[in-house]
Amino acid sequence: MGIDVLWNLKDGISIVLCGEAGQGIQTVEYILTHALKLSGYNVFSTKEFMSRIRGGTNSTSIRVSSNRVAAPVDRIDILIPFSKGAVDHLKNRISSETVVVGEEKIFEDEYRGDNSVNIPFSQIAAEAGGKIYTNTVAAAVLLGFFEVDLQMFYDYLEHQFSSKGDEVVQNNIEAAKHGYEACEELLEGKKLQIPKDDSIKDDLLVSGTETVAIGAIAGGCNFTSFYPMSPSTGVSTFLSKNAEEFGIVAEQVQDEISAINMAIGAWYAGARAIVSTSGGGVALMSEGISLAGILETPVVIHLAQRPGPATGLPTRTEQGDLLFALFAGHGDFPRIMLSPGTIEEAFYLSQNAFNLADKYQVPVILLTDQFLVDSNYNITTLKLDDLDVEKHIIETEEDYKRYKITENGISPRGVPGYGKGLVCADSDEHDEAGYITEDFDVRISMVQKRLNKLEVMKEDIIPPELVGSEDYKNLIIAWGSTYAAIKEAMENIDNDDLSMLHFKQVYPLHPDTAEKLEKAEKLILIENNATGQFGQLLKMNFCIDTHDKILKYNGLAFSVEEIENKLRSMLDQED
Amino acid sequence: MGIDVLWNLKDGISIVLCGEAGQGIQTVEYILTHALKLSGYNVFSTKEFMSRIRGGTNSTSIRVSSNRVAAPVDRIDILIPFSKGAVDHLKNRISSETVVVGEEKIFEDEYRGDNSVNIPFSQIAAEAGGKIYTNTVAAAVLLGFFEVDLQMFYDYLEHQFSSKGDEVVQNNIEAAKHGYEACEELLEGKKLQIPKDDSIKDDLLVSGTETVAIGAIAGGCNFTSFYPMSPSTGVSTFLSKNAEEFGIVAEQVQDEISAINMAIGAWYAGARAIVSTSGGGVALMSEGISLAGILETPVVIHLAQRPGPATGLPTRTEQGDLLFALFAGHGDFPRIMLSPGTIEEAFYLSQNAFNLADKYQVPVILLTDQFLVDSNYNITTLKLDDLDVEKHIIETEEDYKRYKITENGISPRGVPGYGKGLVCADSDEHDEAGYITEDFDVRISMVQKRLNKLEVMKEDIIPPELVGSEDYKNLIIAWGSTYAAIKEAMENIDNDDLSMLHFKQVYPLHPDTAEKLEKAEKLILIENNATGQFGQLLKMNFCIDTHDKILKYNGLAFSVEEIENKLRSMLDQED
Amino acid sequence: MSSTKFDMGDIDIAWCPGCGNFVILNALKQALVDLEIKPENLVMVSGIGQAAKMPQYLKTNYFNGLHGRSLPPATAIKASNREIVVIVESGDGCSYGEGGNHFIHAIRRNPDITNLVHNNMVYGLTKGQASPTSQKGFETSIQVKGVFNEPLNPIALAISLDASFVARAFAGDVKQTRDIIKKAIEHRGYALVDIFQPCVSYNKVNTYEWFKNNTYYLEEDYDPTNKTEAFKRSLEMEKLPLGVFYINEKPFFEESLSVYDKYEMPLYDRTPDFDKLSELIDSKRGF
Amino acid sequence: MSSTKFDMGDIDIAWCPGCGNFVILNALKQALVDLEIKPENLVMVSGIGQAAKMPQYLKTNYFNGLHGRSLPPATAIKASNREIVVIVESGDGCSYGEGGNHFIHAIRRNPDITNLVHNNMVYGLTKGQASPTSQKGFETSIQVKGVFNEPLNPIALAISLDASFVARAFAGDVKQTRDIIKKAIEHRGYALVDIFQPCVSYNKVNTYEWFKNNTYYLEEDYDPTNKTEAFKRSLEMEKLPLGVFYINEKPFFEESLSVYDKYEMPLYDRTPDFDKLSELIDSKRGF
Ligand SMILES: Cc1ncc(C[n+]2csc(CCOP(=O)(O)OP(=O)(O)O)c2C)c(N)n1
Ligand SMILES: Cc1ncc(C[n+]2csc(CCOP(=O)(O)OP(=O)(O)O)c2C)c(N)n1
Ligand code: SF4
Ligand code: SF4
Ligand SMILES: [Mg+2]
Ligand SMILES: [Mg+2]
Repeated sequence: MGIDVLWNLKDGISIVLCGEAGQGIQTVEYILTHALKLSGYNVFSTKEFMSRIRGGTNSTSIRVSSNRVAAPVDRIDILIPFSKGAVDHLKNRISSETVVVGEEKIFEDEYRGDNSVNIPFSQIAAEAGGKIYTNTVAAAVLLGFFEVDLQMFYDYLEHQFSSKGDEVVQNNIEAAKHGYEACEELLEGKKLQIPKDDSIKDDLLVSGTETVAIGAIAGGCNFTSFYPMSPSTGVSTFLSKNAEEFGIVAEQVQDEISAINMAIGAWYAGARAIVSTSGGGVALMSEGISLAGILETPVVIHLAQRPGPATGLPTRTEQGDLLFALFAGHGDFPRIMLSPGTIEEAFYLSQNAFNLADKYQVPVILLTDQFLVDSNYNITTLKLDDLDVEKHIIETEEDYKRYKITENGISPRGVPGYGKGLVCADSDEHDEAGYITEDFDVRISMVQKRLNKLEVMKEDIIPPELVGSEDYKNLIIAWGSTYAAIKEAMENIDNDDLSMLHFKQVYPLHPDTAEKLEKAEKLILIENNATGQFGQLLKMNFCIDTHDKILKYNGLAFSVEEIENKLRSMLDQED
Repeated sequence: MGIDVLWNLKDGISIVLCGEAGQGIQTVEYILTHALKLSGYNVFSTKEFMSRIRGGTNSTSIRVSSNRVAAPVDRIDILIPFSKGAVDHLKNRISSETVVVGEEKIFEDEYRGDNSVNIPFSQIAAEAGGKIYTNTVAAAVLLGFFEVDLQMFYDYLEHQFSSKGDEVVQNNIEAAKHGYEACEELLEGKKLQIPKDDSIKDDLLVSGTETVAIGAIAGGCNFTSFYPMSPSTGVSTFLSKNAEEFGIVAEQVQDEISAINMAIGAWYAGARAIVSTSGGGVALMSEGISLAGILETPVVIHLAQRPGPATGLPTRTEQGDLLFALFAGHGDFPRIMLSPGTIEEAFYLSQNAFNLADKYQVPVILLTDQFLVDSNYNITTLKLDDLDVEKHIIETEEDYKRYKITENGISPRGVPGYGKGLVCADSDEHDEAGYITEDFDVRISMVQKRLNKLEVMKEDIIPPELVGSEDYKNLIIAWGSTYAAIKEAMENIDNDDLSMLHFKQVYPLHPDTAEKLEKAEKLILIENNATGQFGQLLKMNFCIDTHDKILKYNGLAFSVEEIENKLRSMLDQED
Repeated sequence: MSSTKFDMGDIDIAWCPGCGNFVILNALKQALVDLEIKPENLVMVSGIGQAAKMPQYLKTNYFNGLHGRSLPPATAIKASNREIVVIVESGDGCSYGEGGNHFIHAIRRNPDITNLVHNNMVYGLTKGQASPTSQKGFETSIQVKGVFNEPLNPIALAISLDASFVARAFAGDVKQTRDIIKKAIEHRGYALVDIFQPCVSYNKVNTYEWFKNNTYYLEEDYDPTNKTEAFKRSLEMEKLPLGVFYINEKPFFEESLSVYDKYEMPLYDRTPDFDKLSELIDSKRGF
Repeated sequence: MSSTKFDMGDIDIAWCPGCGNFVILNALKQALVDLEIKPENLVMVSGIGQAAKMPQYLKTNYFNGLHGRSLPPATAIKASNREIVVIVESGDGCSYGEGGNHFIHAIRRNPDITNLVHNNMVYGLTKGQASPTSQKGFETSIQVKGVFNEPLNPIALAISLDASFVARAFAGDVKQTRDIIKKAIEHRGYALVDIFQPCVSYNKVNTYEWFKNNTYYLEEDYDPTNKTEAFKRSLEMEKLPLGVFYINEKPFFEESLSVYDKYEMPLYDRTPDFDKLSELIDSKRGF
């Protein structure tokens, strides 16, 4: 069969690049996804990688599709191994339809399915000037499967390598040409018949990391203090890189405790600050979150989840920090938790997080995960038109009281130096003016004032999204990054009785939730964790239990097939 | 009326001492409670005090009773003001039956009810040698109300002050004599008719702090690392003082993060360690708790709760850290949470915490609060006979694997240096031998192995205690330190349909709980916090909601009357 | 002391009579008045402890945060609004114990703030445990056999990290303390003033008397720019020197922040440039 | 290098080819063999980072804890079992950044452990951000305009806190590194060895070459007991001295622990004295 199995593919193709850390797989991914997007193809890519800098075995899965896709599939159509062990690493995903393309000597000893073709990447590269051009060759070979404008690729190479001198540019272009030709030879002039759409060319190609960070800037973020921690570091890096351009104080600090306390200090002074971290970082920030709670100082926390406990699997994905984040920090105080289902949502929620924090003077936690932040795909745009940086700061009068008891519990927030008043913020229980008090009645009124916000903030709760028909019998319950995989699985199953209720705001929950849950005959909980944490949260809020659970906790995101199969067998059992 | 109102008291009396920090109220409390106990009276004392060293207004409430009592009452029979503002501080608790006894000049400008008598403490003291003997006078005056063996008191004074020289001893005894005589004069030879019981003389008079600490020693505790924090410091102090005697490494460290990480290191090496802290400390320890979770290293955490968020009310009481403690630390892993209802239970649970931690290799959190640790009363004994220090350490073989997959999920625990094997503990996900792994299947088996303990540990779950009849209609749900106040209120109400289900183990919950809850027509939740956290936990576990709630969160513990009144009006409404 | 615009009027101060904190409060108020700092233009930042109650007793803005965590918010407040004078005030336990990591890294970062540490060599608020600066052998309810650990020498430590301004004062001397505080506030960059503060309730060893007998002021002609010399003097133990040990003028943190390159106004006064952001977003359409 | 009883056999080591960590691993193994330490009798304690993976590559007991938190468990392990040799090994970020507070207080507490810090002046595992020891101007994906903060000088800092043993080594020199490590292990009390370790992936400035050109060994006759002198040498920047800067023999932590006054055996081997405890309980029956 060989390459011929590919000609059946009409809707899309799944390409996996696999090799060692440090081999430059990400460069190939970058070239491929960008060149294809710019040629009018929908693209999606996601990574799974080890916690090391060189060696090991990592893979990037890329989908090129006629439809917009945003979820991983298990299926591999083309597998490009860059190192020994790569094919073996993916053996569970190799089927009789998988074509392994690459240097035979790399995978000759491993199980590689029925179809493999030898293209000597490094030899081609060597001929073009050296082995360092191997990635360029590989990218070019892959582009050879598609209808692409090669000139664009050459321009990219020129731009990318111009600083390294003409020779490097020329060699790269040479390598690209030869790679492309090698593929054309292999395919005998044929191309994959995946529909293109010119309008896609203008799409954005972005990652979750980027949309969170861009959202933050759009939310008026002008301060970030952080300590690096996978998978959250990208957001801090993005903000740091753009600090000068957008007027952001971006400071890497000594530890996460500093990060949160700085961010709270910055908000106190009127800045809009974010901290980006992972579960371990939030653990260290717990006391600071409690501080924000009593100070009624806004703060935005980006929690990019990875599998715990403790160091766990540092570069992998999980939705295992929901309940932890919900209760992080001692004492009772309100907070808001948002969790985007897609990278577009990551943008809007990240932006909104700043307004919500400012409006309600509470910590807002944005829950993403490694899968979401490390995934890329094309989206039409990120619209700024309707967005506002809603500032809720007032100019203070002389008799200003930071914790004035008001009807709805929200005390107008002043900042030091703006107005004639004094802004006194205290982590002890305090009176309206902010001074320490141990008065029992004042204590009660301050507790109630803080908790009352849970009532007031109802008006802004983002309702869960119903995917599928209103007339469902079986209702999938999901939150955060599992959105796209579930949605695609549902489309594949195409069952009218099956809908999904997807939560983007995971706390406080929308008051209509109970009603929606009660309408279902069967609730199917899908979560990327071991204990069904969101299910527990639903029970706690509405005394409603889910009937079935699909849980995954090996460190990887759900694939479409996985969910599809599990759902099918659940639905079958019913009949 | 004056003093005469006291002669109605047959069952017990409530005495309140109130004055500034630093005035030595605690000395008076100590003398009074000990002398009375040693004379055959049941005694109970509890404190409420400000977060300062001198000044302010603090009070200690003492009950002397024919029955054993362990809960505060609002009623004040005798109030001794030691400073201006003291009587005012307690004005809500002063009734027409309250007798204010003391120096008139201190309280003459304040509302003091209908009955007050002037006994010039400081003048009597001055006559005996100086104002510094005022506390001795006050204690003696109070003892004058009871039938006590004065010699015992003199012996105490002699013992206490012998190091300060004969004159001081003599002056103290003189002061005591005069104080006692002043009281006899006032009472015209009468005494309070509260029944005594000789067997009480042999009772222990202890505080919650002491029973937690003694329990720890009985549990084999030989290591404690801590950072001072009210109201938990007493336990660390007790262990430090007894470190030499009982072979305990007791080290005050630089912060709570060090405390927990040291404790975990100590357990790893085979010691039995406790950390004692409050909510803010546990917040800082959250990452460490997660570490214990993945290392499967036992650790015991004493969380003495105080009102939050953040610094909150540092010296006051609350049950506000339940859900926070339950989810503290990122990722999914099991833990055990115990919460004593009485100071006896504090002893047994503290002891047991070490065995449970060792057996299941999980963090065990002992939840107390300021009320419990700072309360004292007489109990018959703390029995060591049936207690065992159950060590679950094995001598390792050469091929020892720290995380061996076993049937019940518990891997025999070796310690370094004991046996031929190597003990490798890792905060990353690891294989059976402890080495870092990113194998997806191993990850799954390790998660399951850890979570499986929740199943295995069922056999040791302490069942909730049913107080009252099995045939209840109305069931009070409570946990931790509210036990005695509720029990006494129930006794006062004496309603056959009303029982209490009191939880000493708050996580995991006993499997029979649901059944017991379902039997009730009405569930009444009583918690010393603002949001009914245990009620939320019940919902989360059993999808059972409580119908009524009695919540208190002003920083004080429930009084018997408060609960009694609320319960009565709830039960009345029913009819 | 004469009344100042920072006075709170007739308030209940939670310190013990005779506590060294009262003197520091006075010295600080005098310094602020002398420097003509406006209450609205000052933010006091503190942790938790007896010393950390200080901001409650001055009429000004304050941020009373967590135990040990005063320096991070202080750094951020200054970075968010350079027009504000930021003074951090806390105890020795708060600053050198729980807050030790912030201390060493604040020195490295060098924000333009003043850090007053009330060093009473004991934990006051939690009732008398040893602090990181407690001297060897100091006995407490916990350190029943006396302190074993080496006391932390904040002056030597700060100098070793090349801190920008390092001084020591003694609360027994309001005038010199005021003057040292003034110098610290005027200094641009991180300025540490470790202030010996007698705790009359829990430290019966290091009393007013003890400090008086065991300290002296650095000579008039002492040169605070010589690091090795400053270090040497910081090690003197027989009698502990007071005064400004070390001054090292260097760029401070806010000077490194590009936010103030083009605009002066504080961060609360800013909104993001949506045009530029659109451009950034659009750049994601290409390669 | 010849095989030792600490060898793990044919394992996959997660470090980059050419990384300085390999040399340190060899030096350590040699030191352990030379000192005749038994694998069962050694516990390696680490935080998280590239350096912190070290314990995985030696056949011995280990406790691989949290990022920044290696010193507290190490101190506790040694205190719980004095018979065990405890070596802490971690990176510069782990030890001086996240773990800064433990560092300064471990020095004060002076437990008898050895602390090897792989100082590559960068965060390796998280892909190249500045660390507390990164030099000024060092450019990274985050510090795009170069590092502004003063680099932390761990040697000067440790000396300022009167650490018991302070040394610096360079991973380019396996023999001397081995010897310095040996001295550190043999020293009774807290021993710091800051080891310059080239990171070939993320630090293109402080390379093998750079370290070679910018370091030299302290003279044979250098006297490591003079604190001020040691401090002075620790400040040398033109060429960075290597070797043992400072030795200050003093009582170590475990000597202060009364648990070992009467009994030798480790804590795991002990049970509480219930008779004494009964007495203690009974004492609560009286005044
Ligand atoms: C996280 C945390 N740990 C512990 C405490 C308890 N605590 C409050 S103040 C204090 C120590 C005070 O000592 P110091 O900083 O020297 O100030 P002082 O009272 O002596 O002025 C401690 C341990 C706390 N509030 N928060
Ligand atoms: C609490 C926490 N914060 C952040 C991280 C992420 N993290 C892992 S290693 C590391 C830095 C490593 O640098 P270094 O300690 O210098 O070691 P190296 O990798 O350079 O050897 C960081 C920030 C973490 N694991 N835990
Ligand atoms: S306890 Fe000490 S530091 Fe605190 S106020 Fe009293 S004297 Fe001052
Ligand atoms: S990233 Fe640097 S420190 Fe880490 S293994 Fe590679 S070369 Fe070594
Ligand atoms: Mg102090
Ligand atoms: Mg490093």
